Amino acid sequence: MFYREAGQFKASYKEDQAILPISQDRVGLILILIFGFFAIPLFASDYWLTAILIPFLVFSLAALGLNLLTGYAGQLSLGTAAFMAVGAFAAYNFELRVPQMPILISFIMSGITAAAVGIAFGIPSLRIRGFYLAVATLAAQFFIPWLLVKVGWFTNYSSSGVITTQPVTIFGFIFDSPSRRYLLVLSIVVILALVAKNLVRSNLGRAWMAVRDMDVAAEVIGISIVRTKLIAFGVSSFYCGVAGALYAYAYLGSVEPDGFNLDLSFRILFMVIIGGIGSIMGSFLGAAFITLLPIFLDIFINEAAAILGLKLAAGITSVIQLLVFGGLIIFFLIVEPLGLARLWQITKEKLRLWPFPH
Amino acid sequence: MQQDGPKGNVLLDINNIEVIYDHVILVLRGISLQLREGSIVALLGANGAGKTTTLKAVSNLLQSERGEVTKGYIAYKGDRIERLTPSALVKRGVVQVMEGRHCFPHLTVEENLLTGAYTRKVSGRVLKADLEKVYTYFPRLKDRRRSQAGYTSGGEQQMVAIGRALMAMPTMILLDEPSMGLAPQLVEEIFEIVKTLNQREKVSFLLAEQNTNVALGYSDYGYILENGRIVMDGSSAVLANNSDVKEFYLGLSTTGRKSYRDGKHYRRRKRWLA
Amino acid sequence: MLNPILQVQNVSLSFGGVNALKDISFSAEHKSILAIIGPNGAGKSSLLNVINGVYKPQQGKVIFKDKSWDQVVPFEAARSGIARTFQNIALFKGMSVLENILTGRSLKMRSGLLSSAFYIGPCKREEVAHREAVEHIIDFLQIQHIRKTPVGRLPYGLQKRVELARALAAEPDLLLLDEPMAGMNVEEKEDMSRFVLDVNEEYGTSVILIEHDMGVVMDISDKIVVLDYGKKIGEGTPVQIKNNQKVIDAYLGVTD
Amino acid sequence: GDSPDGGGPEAVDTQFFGVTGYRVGPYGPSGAPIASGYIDYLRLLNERDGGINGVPVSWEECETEYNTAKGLECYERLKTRNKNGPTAIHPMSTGITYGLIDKAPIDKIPLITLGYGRTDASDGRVFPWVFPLMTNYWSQASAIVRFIAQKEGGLSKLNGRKIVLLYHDSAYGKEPHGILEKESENLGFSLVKIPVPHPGNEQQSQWMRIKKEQPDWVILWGWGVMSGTSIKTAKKIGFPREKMVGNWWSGAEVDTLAAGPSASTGYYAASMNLSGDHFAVVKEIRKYVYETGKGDDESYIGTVLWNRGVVQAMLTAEAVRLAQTKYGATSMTGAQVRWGIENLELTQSKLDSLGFGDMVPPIKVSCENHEGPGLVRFQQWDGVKWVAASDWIVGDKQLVRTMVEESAANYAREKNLTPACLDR
Amino acid sequence: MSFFLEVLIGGLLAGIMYSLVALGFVLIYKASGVFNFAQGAMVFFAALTFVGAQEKLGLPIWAAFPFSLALMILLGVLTEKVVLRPLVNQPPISLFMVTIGLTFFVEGLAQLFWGTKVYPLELGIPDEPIVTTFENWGISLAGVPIVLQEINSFDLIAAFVAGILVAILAIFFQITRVGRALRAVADDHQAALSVGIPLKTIWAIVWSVAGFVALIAGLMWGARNGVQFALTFVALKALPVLILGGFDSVLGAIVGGLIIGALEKLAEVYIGPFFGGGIEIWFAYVAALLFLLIRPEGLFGDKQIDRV
Ligand SMILES: Nc1ncnc2c1ncn2[C@@H]1O[C@H](COP(=O)(O)OP(=O)(O)OP(=O)(O)O)[C@@H](O)[C@H]1O
Ligand SMILES: Nc1ncnc2c1ncn2[C@@H]1O[C@H](COP(=O)(O)OP(=O)(O)OP(=O)(O)O)[C@@H](O)[C@H]1O
Ligand SMILES: [Mg+2]
Ligand SMILES: [Mg+2]
Repeated sequence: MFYREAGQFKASYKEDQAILPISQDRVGLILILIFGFFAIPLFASDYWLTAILIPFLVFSLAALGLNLLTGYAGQLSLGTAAFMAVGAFAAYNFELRVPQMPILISFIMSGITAAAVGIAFGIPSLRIRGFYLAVATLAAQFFIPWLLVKVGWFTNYSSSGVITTQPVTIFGFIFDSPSRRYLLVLSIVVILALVAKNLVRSNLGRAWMAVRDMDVAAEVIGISIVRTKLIAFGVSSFYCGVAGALYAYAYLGSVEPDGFNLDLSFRILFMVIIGGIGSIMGSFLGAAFITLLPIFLDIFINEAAAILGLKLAAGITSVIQLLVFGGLIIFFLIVEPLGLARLWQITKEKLRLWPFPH
Repeated sequence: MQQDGPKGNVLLDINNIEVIYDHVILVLRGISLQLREGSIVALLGANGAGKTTTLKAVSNLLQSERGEVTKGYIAYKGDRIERLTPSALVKRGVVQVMEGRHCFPHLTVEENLLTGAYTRKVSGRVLKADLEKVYTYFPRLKDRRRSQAGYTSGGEQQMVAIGRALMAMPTMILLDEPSMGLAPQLVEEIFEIVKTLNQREKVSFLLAEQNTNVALGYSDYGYILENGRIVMDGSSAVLANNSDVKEFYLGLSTTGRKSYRDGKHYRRRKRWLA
Repeated sequence: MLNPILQVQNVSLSFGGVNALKDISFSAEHKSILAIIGPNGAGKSSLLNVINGVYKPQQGKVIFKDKSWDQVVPFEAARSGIARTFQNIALFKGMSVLENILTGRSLKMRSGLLSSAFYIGPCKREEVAHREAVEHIIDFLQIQHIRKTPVGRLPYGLQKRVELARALAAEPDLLLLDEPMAGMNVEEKEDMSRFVLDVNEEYGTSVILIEHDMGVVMDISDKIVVLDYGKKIGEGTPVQIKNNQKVIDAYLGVTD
Repeated sequence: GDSPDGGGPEAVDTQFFGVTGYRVGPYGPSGAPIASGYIDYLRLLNERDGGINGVPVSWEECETEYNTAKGLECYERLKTRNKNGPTAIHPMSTGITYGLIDKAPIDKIPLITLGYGRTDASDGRVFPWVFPLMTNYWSQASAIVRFIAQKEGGLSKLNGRKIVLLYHDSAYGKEPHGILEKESENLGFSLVKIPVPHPGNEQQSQWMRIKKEQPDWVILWGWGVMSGTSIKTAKKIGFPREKMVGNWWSGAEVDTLAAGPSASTGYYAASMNLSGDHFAVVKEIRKYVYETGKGDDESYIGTVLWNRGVVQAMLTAEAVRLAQTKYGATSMTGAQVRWGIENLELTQSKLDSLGFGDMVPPIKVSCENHEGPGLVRFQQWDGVKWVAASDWIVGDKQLVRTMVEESAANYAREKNLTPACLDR
Repeated sequence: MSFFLEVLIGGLLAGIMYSLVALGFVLIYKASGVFNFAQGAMVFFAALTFVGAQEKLGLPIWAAFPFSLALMILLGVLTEKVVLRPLVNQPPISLFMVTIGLTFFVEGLAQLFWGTKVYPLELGIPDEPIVTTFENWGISLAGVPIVLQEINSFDLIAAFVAGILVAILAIFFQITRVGRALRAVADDHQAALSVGIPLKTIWAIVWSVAGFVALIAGLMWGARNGVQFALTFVALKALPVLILGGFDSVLGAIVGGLIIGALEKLAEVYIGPFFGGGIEIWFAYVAALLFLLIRPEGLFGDKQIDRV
């Protein structure tokens, strides 16, 4: 009853093609943004900002990037972390080696560098498909960190291979406190999410989906497969690159090549799939789920054990956490193979009908 | 709903079923139909009327499409079957030929046919004989027996799908649009096969078909679906003479068959139910 | 007198041991409807695939709008004005009807990465303009009610119609239709025939169509090419074909 | 982790220890005994002494899975837990250490990194909040060379020898490169560096190369599954285990057991602490903690890594005790604990009274020297357990110190810091 | 020259160890079209159960094997019941993801049952070089007898086991009725259902067999690495083998293993030093990738069919 679009008429195609044609959604989004930009920095604790919200946003961005590639263009990639590494180390080196380099430009350049690398590693996708491609992208996942460790120049010859990021200053304003860094990340993520939404509703996005759903038909329609796939790799890697730079600059403060390992790639893939493949919002839902759940479980299991008076053997909490985490992934996929975003959509469809069953 | 012909017992009894996909999409809104042993029943109706869904509800392939029967029941030989797995149904002799040529692309034509006999535990010799029988129905398949089914032509795939079902030696076949994509000669042949099986081996058929003309020609009884409901049923001969059926499904007006060139630009959309 | 819009010259195609096409030649006139018929596995779909470059013939060439090619990729065929539908529906399953049809217009869209990214100026105008064009097609094919439905959920017949819409969206000079009316009842076939005829008459689009329903073929086509086992066994007007003994033997059987 | 035996942190004034560690995942086998040892010692303090100078000890464990991001989350979480914060953090991973180096001064939480982390943090003037106590990677590498020299019969005997460094191909594995190269120049042995790609569960080609090189010694700089596999593969191709020296992350029971107890017989490894359960403190832990059913896992007791965990806890606790002498016998803040660590001095008699005996060497920390003694001891696997195989060995202190200062100065320059001692 | 041969043979034998793991992947891919990410976790689970049963339950070694096998079968059956059944006919990516969830679950379960320690695993197969010369077999190169220390009894047994497994599985898939049904399932779940192939039973069987293969691989690898969590990493060694050989080819698993093993070792020994070594970590992947550019379905994999 509450979620009805009845009575909302579109007088022009322009309106109908707006990002959120339904007014309830629009209002909801605006509320969320207001909350994110104003309420959170005021009220959230440092713990929430640094340990939860900033990583959540950074991972959302990476998941968004992967979702463009995997969810929209249909190219399964397991190399996300490697492209993030490229972004992080590119930003570091731009800041280090180009005098007076504005940090925002460094971030953009890190994205562009990652895009270039992404396109190079995307070339095999012109011939290889599906799981074969997924495994082949592991070549990037292993090669890039190896290269970063091997070539000292990338880490400015740091003996441990760890780089410590330069302070983030924009127009003399230093982003040093958690809330400032949070706002910086939030702004970048919001802008890039908007861009992503625009891309996927444009001709390019449709070309991606066409290639994903049936590449022969797409080609027959006149879509250049080569161009479409490579742009997908480029754009996706751009997002991952910027996410990598933010991961280093706004989240951890120091990173090493080995930190961008296969585990990270997989975490981001989980986010995409749990959240909803081929959905912008899904990337955020997935990132929230995968970032928050382990923390929640960690705390919850301990508390629950304390309340029940159980004395859990040390380390058992982590094992239980692993079990529950795996179990929940399975559960959600069984309930809705298309992810949380789809679940949300179905809920909306039900709300629309509510209180009538059909 | 009683059938006219005095043929055999009720083999399949679908009683007032409702089908919902994805928990929200209501597709069948109370369908009841009956099929007597040894008869051929045709399901007719426009695109999206719910023919395929009805067949899948019987064969229980619905489950794998996130659809479910939420009301009513389906009985086969007197036993409820909504909860049985498709393979249990095949063992009981109910086989569906799916719409749209679902063959196994990486298996050869012959392997495809052999999978049809999966549930039968018979000797190689018997299988061989059965294969030969299918090949005599579809000589074209014999030529292509060694090629992967994915590379065969649309019509050939359709033959594979039908041939595969025959290999199960079923007692009831749910045939979904068998004529689709087949050359006219072959359509006749397929329906001849249906008839032969029906008469000689007492196989019953539930037939979803767009080619109303042929379907009514070969079936004993027909149901017409619109929008998930049955709007008309009757013996095939009666239906074939119904003026509405004639107009909407047979393309015949009172003046006889008209040319496709003379179709109206914007048709009058008469429907029994909105 | 214009040259034929399409000429197929001595095309031969084989897969391993299977000769799908043997030395096929024919031509299609401007603004005509040409039907290709023949038994299953005769090579009809393969022929369409050769025309728009999905298959590369071992021999022979295709001349389209006076441009000859023997090596063409589908992408270029589309650019030069060929659109088609497929025998086994090849819609983009993850998209809505509207998006599918819009995809058909991608050749006509120009906006680049950056303007799309910010959805500004030209991109926005372009999207709206193309949407308008697509809505015309939607009206024309009477599929307004399913505009926003994901195509995967549509029944077979409607999917075929959407596929036609997608092909039309490209505003092609030559439309290739592979069994557009399979799985439809008479009423729907009438509609579909009407659409094909209207496209042909109103936009002057040439049509090549594969169809097994002889009623439709005989009624709407200007010329018929008959294939059997990869060979052309007949060509001519419907009347000629109806009376061609070879064709009757191989395909039609006894006519009603 | 389990709630502190000394009552809830809010109820009584307690010294709260934030414990980060890793017990699951690929490195869990190494992390679990350390964390257990750490907590077992804290338990001992409560059970035996009622805390530190009467201030009960409490703690919370947070699982990092050896993952930097999770480690930071743990740090942030533990930071908020008690009015004084987590006393001192042992990040237990180099990656996490780096992530915390900039945060620790702001939050005023000391970091203690025994045998990992930033080697140049040994210069406390640049890194006032970081303590690579006992010894660091470079001291260790240099000591390994000296140990080999002992076995060969003197430093001069190294001339003309060939040593292979088989290392985990990561930043960690590259740590000893610089110093070993210098040592090879100084001492005249040839050094062949052979990397093992992560995770190192298959080393056929590396050992082929070793076989071809025919080295006199192999230094194993391994981590996780790599160490055991190295030993196993050495056996497989017939390289004598008596000519292999592991570093202290390849020298625990987990490594020799993974290779198989008999396959590892004869293998040497460095350590900053001895193994064994004959130390008085270990006996007390058995008595006060395990016999009352409060212990973690009896099978860890006396192992190399469990003992290391005990040592870590002891060092932290002693720093608190020392700080209390200056600031009063209540719970200490991070800054106060920092002072305690920086001025820590554990003489042999002090160690004896604590029940540690020669498990660790005497320690003296200062502002300039956050490392302490820089001593390394070598143990050999006898087929069942580790046994001491050398005295405490010191490497080329001069060389290490120069390198440390150089590197620290670089860091200070990069970060615009003026090296200085706090609290002076 | 002799060194080259040693490296080559060492590589081939190492490759067989990869094949053992790859086989598990192939099995499940062939039977459901799913890339089973949990295979590595299953290897870990199996090996850990084997040693855990001895350590914690005190079972003798001969009883530990059937015990572990029984547990693996149980795991397979439960996987089918709980995880796969509701996901029939879903896109491969969803199934792939669910196996990732399964990975966590199985890893957690293994550690919950048996703890997180490292256990040695001694199978009683000597793992030492068999010093032998080609000359003993009448082979020498240009008069120089070649010492082949690389041949190792353990490796030989591993090769033997792998050979037998491959032979049995290859015959099973190509010839038997069930094998054919499995391939049908991989092609089209729904069509397979429609012809009466009982997906439930089939999947339960296949996952059990995959569990068996995981047990064998786990024992072999566990004997080399010790039984510990890191066993899950062996999956990463198997993936290049898998794509080179073809996801759905049993034969490909073994041939791919041999090729990857040999290439990887030769590259590390002969090319590695020019790049500072350690190229093994990506070399196999890059080699497989380059090969895929020529044959996108791998050596023996089925071509993807897209006809329009
Ligand atoms: N998997 C599905 N999910 C959601 N809706 C579905 C699904 N399958 C079918 N439908 C819907 O169910 C309705 C009936 O479809 P069905 O395929 O049964 O029709 P049909 O009579 O067989 O049509 P056709 O003649 O085109 O094959 C259609 O409106 C269709 O959109
Ligand atoms: N890619 C291919 N590989 C191998 N054989 C092929 C391929 N494409 C078509 N063929 C074979 O070529 C022959 C002609 O196929 P085609 O699809 O052109 O037939 P068709 O005339 O369209 O038949 P239908 O009416 O059944 O669709 C068939 O025997 C088919 O098996
Ligand atoms: Mg249907
Ligand atoms: Mg065809």
